[in-house]
Amino acid sequence: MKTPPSSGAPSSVLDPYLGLLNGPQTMGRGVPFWVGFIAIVTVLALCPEFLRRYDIINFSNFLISGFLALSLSLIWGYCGILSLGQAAFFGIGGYAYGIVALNLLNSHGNTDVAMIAGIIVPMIFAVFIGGIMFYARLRGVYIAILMLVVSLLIGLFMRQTADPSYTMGAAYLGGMNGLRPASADDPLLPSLILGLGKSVVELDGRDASFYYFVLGLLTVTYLGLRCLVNSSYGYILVGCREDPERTETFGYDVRLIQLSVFCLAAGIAGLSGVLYTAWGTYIHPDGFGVGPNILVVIWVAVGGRKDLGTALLGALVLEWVSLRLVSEGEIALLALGSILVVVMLIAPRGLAVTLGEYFNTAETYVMTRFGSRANKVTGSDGK
Amino acid sequence: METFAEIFGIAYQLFDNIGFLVLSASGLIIIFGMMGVINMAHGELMMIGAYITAFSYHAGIPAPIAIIFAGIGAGLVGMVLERLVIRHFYKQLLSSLVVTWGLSLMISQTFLIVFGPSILNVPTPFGSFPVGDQTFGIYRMVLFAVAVMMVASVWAIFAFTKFGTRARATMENPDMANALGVNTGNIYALTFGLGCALGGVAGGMFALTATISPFFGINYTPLAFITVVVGGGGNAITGLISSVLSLAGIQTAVNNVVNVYVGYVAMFGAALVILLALPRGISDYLEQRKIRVRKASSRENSS
Amino acid sequence: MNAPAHQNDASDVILEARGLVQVYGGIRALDGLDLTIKRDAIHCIIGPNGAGKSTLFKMLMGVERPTSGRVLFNGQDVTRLRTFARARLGMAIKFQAMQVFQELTVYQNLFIPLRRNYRPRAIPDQAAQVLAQLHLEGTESQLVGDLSHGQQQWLAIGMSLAAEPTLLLLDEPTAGMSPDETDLTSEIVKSLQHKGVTVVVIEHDMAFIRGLNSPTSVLHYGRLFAHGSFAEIEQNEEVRRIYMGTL
Amino acid sequence: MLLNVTNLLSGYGNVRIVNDVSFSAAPNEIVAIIGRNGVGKTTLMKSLVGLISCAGGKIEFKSTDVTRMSAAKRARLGIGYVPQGRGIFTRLSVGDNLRMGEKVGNSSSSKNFDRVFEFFPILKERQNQKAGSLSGGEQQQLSIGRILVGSPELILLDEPSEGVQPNIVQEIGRIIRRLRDDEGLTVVIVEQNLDLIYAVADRCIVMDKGTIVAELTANELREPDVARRYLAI
Repeated sequence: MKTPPSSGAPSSVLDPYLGLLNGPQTMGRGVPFWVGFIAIVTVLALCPEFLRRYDIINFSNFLISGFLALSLSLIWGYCGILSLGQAAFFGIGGYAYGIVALNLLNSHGNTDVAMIAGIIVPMIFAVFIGGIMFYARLRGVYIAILMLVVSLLIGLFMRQTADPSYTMGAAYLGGMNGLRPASADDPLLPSLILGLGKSVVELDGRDASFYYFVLGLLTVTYLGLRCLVNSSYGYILVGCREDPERTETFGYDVRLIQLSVFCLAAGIAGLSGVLYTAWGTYIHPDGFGVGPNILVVIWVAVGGRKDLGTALLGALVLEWVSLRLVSEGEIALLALGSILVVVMLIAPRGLAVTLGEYFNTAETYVMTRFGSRANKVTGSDGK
Repeated sequence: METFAEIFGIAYQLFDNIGFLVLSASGLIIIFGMMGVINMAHGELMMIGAYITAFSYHAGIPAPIAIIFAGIGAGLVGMVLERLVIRHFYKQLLSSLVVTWGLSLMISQTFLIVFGPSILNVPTPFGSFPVGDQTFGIYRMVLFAVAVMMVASVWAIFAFTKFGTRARATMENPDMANALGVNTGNIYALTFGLGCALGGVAGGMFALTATISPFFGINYTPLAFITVVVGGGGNAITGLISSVLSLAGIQTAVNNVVNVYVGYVAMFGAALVILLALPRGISDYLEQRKIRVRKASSRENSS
Repeated sequence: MNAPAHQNDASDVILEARGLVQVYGGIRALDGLDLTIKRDAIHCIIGPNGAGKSTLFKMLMGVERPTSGRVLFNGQDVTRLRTFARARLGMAIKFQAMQVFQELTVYQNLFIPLRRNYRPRAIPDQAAQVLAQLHLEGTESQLVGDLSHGQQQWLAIGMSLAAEPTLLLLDEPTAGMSPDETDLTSEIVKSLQHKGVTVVVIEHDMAFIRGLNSPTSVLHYGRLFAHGSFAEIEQNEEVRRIYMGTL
Repeated sequence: MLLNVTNLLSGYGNVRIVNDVSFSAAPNEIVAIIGRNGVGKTTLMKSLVGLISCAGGKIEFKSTDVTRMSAAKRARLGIGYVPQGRGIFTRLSVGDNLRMGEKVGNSSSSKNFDRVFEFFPILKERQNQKAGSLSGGEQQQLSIGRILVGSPELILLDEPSEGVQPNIVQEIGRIIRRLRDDEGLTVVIVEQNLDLIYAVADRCIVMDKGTIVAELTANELREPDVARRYLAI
């Protein structure tokens, strides 16, 4: 995080090509990082070749969690707004996708509009609830808890929609059992069916094609957000996080900025919900509960909230760990809770961030210790 | 007679709701309202209280004593948590929020693993009485009475004891209290423990009415927070009373006019509206008003 | 109050406070303060600790709302405007507590205020210019936390300047600076005058104020106690008394 | 010597503010510390009280090394602290504020209330009022009265004249002298109000940039040029 792009000496030979991707608000800039990044994406892309179908289905789910982690990192890590109810937007996105898909699938033949609805509806909801909270000057903790309450309330509402009167066109909210078609016996919701003109592609959640789609989308979202946080907007977000009062004295409408990023994060969380609903072809009120909400916070806090990459990594690794642990009995959540508490005590900025820093200090130590040799190496590099 | 029964029913509900909110929030009013620590594990401490009560009761100990055990147990657990974890997070609201949420997950999962998804319930004592064609549980009124007693004793502790004075001073300005010879570390631990003990007693009281499970606490934490936040930090007791009266009042009213769910939503809606109008809570507003009124009157006197 | 007289030569006056009152608990930090700041000048505000100087700045910038009274900027009533709106009208402030973004680099710190007026492409050059003005050349890539105390103070001033205000409020710009650093600060402040920036300075360091040699207001108990050139203020027995005691 | 400070270093984080300060205060002596704003006087006071841990050097009080002792323990040994900005508990009543001073010097009873009320009659009238509603001068009296409820042997006063009406400053000056003369206390006072210093101080220590640059008697300080040089007024 130490070198701004303007400081004269480029921090990496890649800088001229990568522009915003390599800005100072994200960790990892040099050749090793991008080689590592491409390696990880390649390995993930090759997974369907090696893994069993069951694993691929799970891996798709991990990647879907990644979107949620990115959305929380964006508002919490970059703008300092913690939401304990980020899963609410996930759930709203999922329900919106399901309801629209059930109603439009027959007439349209694809779920394009449903997918867009699953992103837009959470954003509209975020503008509404965020507008109230930010313009009422609620302090950070109140926002965090109010979002949890909002999430729980929506969950509570969704639970009591078992009555057949809660039917929206072809969709029946279905109470505890989750959203389902109003008429068919089959309770499943539509998978993603992407259409362009007359041609359609169906991405079944159990297939590798869905996995590739999600992986591609996650990579694009990550890189896109990386550009965003390294742009002027990202700088101002960080200003709002570090000292909102001071940032306001430079003429920035801090509340508007907070609202905009809150809304953007809601859209990304909504996308996560869309993909989840299409993946499992179901969505139910548990998604609004304490469990999913706390999981997002754990991923992001343990990975490192102030960097998109570490938050994403936290989500993927911890999801994988908890899948391993689930086979050991009910210990998974206990382990995750303990990991969170321990990490907050020993590495409050996140495990990946702290490890990265250790790595950096070790590197500088080696560099200074064996300075002459290291200089020679960089010298020859420069030529 | 029927109208009397109806009115009685509504009043009973109101008292029930008030008692419920006060008991849920009574520990948190100390931990959040006074100490400024966000303890998302408060519900889990209530759950610990409920378990202690249930186990003691089934071991043959009378319920009132079992509930006292619950308070002591939860208080001790709270003090241990304070020393191990919480004290690293004073003045860091968001971090304390996250870490205590982690604690809440740990505690509830540990109980799930050790004791399973549910344990034997404790029967509700005292039976019930009829009014009109409805029957009303007596224990609910006992809950209300205990809630009132708890608030009164908390107030007395902080208003009249040396510990109370020192605790209030420490919460306002720990450095100054320290420089006056007060061991502020102990005061923090004791105050936190007291808050947890109240949570434990509340959990024990609720254990006699509810299903006891490891996720018992989740029902209470958000409610308790809303109550405390709406009350504000100006004055813990007036805050709690004003907040509970307004929230329980609205809940009861809407509950009777529409239904239980809308009653809940209305309560949260009311909380939101109050916070929008008075972002620092009701009691802060009252304090400010008092100061303003006094200023105005003193100005009149002097002129 | 004394408003009508000022409205006639409004173009001459950039900032005006009328009857500002601010009450905290039992303490009246400001007690009906009237103050007029002339355009294109340096204006010093002095007064014993607790006279209400920093509170005054908060009112002027809109960080807090006064209990009563009004603030006029370029003749426009800004009392109800929020801080960012006042900033957009051309006001900037450096608070008493050092307000730099500790976790960011010097360049990033300057980027945030500069971005309001410049395209990202132009910012590196602008940042370099600001840094040159502050004698901080070449520090772009340093973390602000690694700068010395004096350098951080300059950067804080530089950030406020980078917003290109027409009115700059400086609360104790030389606090904690060595005499050499203080001299440089004095130079920076004086140079601003030629660039059309009106500067209001709160300061305790009388040598610094003397060096600026500009109109000076003395605050005492939240009111304007005296006003005049620094030489007049320095000779004013009353002012000496409130500063050094009245036994 | 009651208080002995040798080569004290302290500050916040990596920023060294007090640099190699040595001085002492004899029993029954009033020592004034003067200097411009921001030269480290308040940091020095906080280090003496124990609210900032020292990076080096030694503080001895009553021949006990208190350098590593917590602020609470130092208070119980008999160091009374009246901070800049008064540090009263605004939400507590005046009476409760006074009771908070009981532990200073480990006094066992609260019989000292009468003495405090004799010094500051206004506090008796206001006993049940919230301390936050007092005026600046009353708050200052409360802050001094509070440590007198205990039994301090050393009093550290940080700018008692700040934001206080002149007549109250005079009163505070008289009280400081009485504390020394009648009660045999030792006082270290940080002050900018020269008249108050002239009125009470036996000795003045001048600080600049975190170190002691001169030691003067109160009379030497009276020379107009001296004050001007050191305080830049």
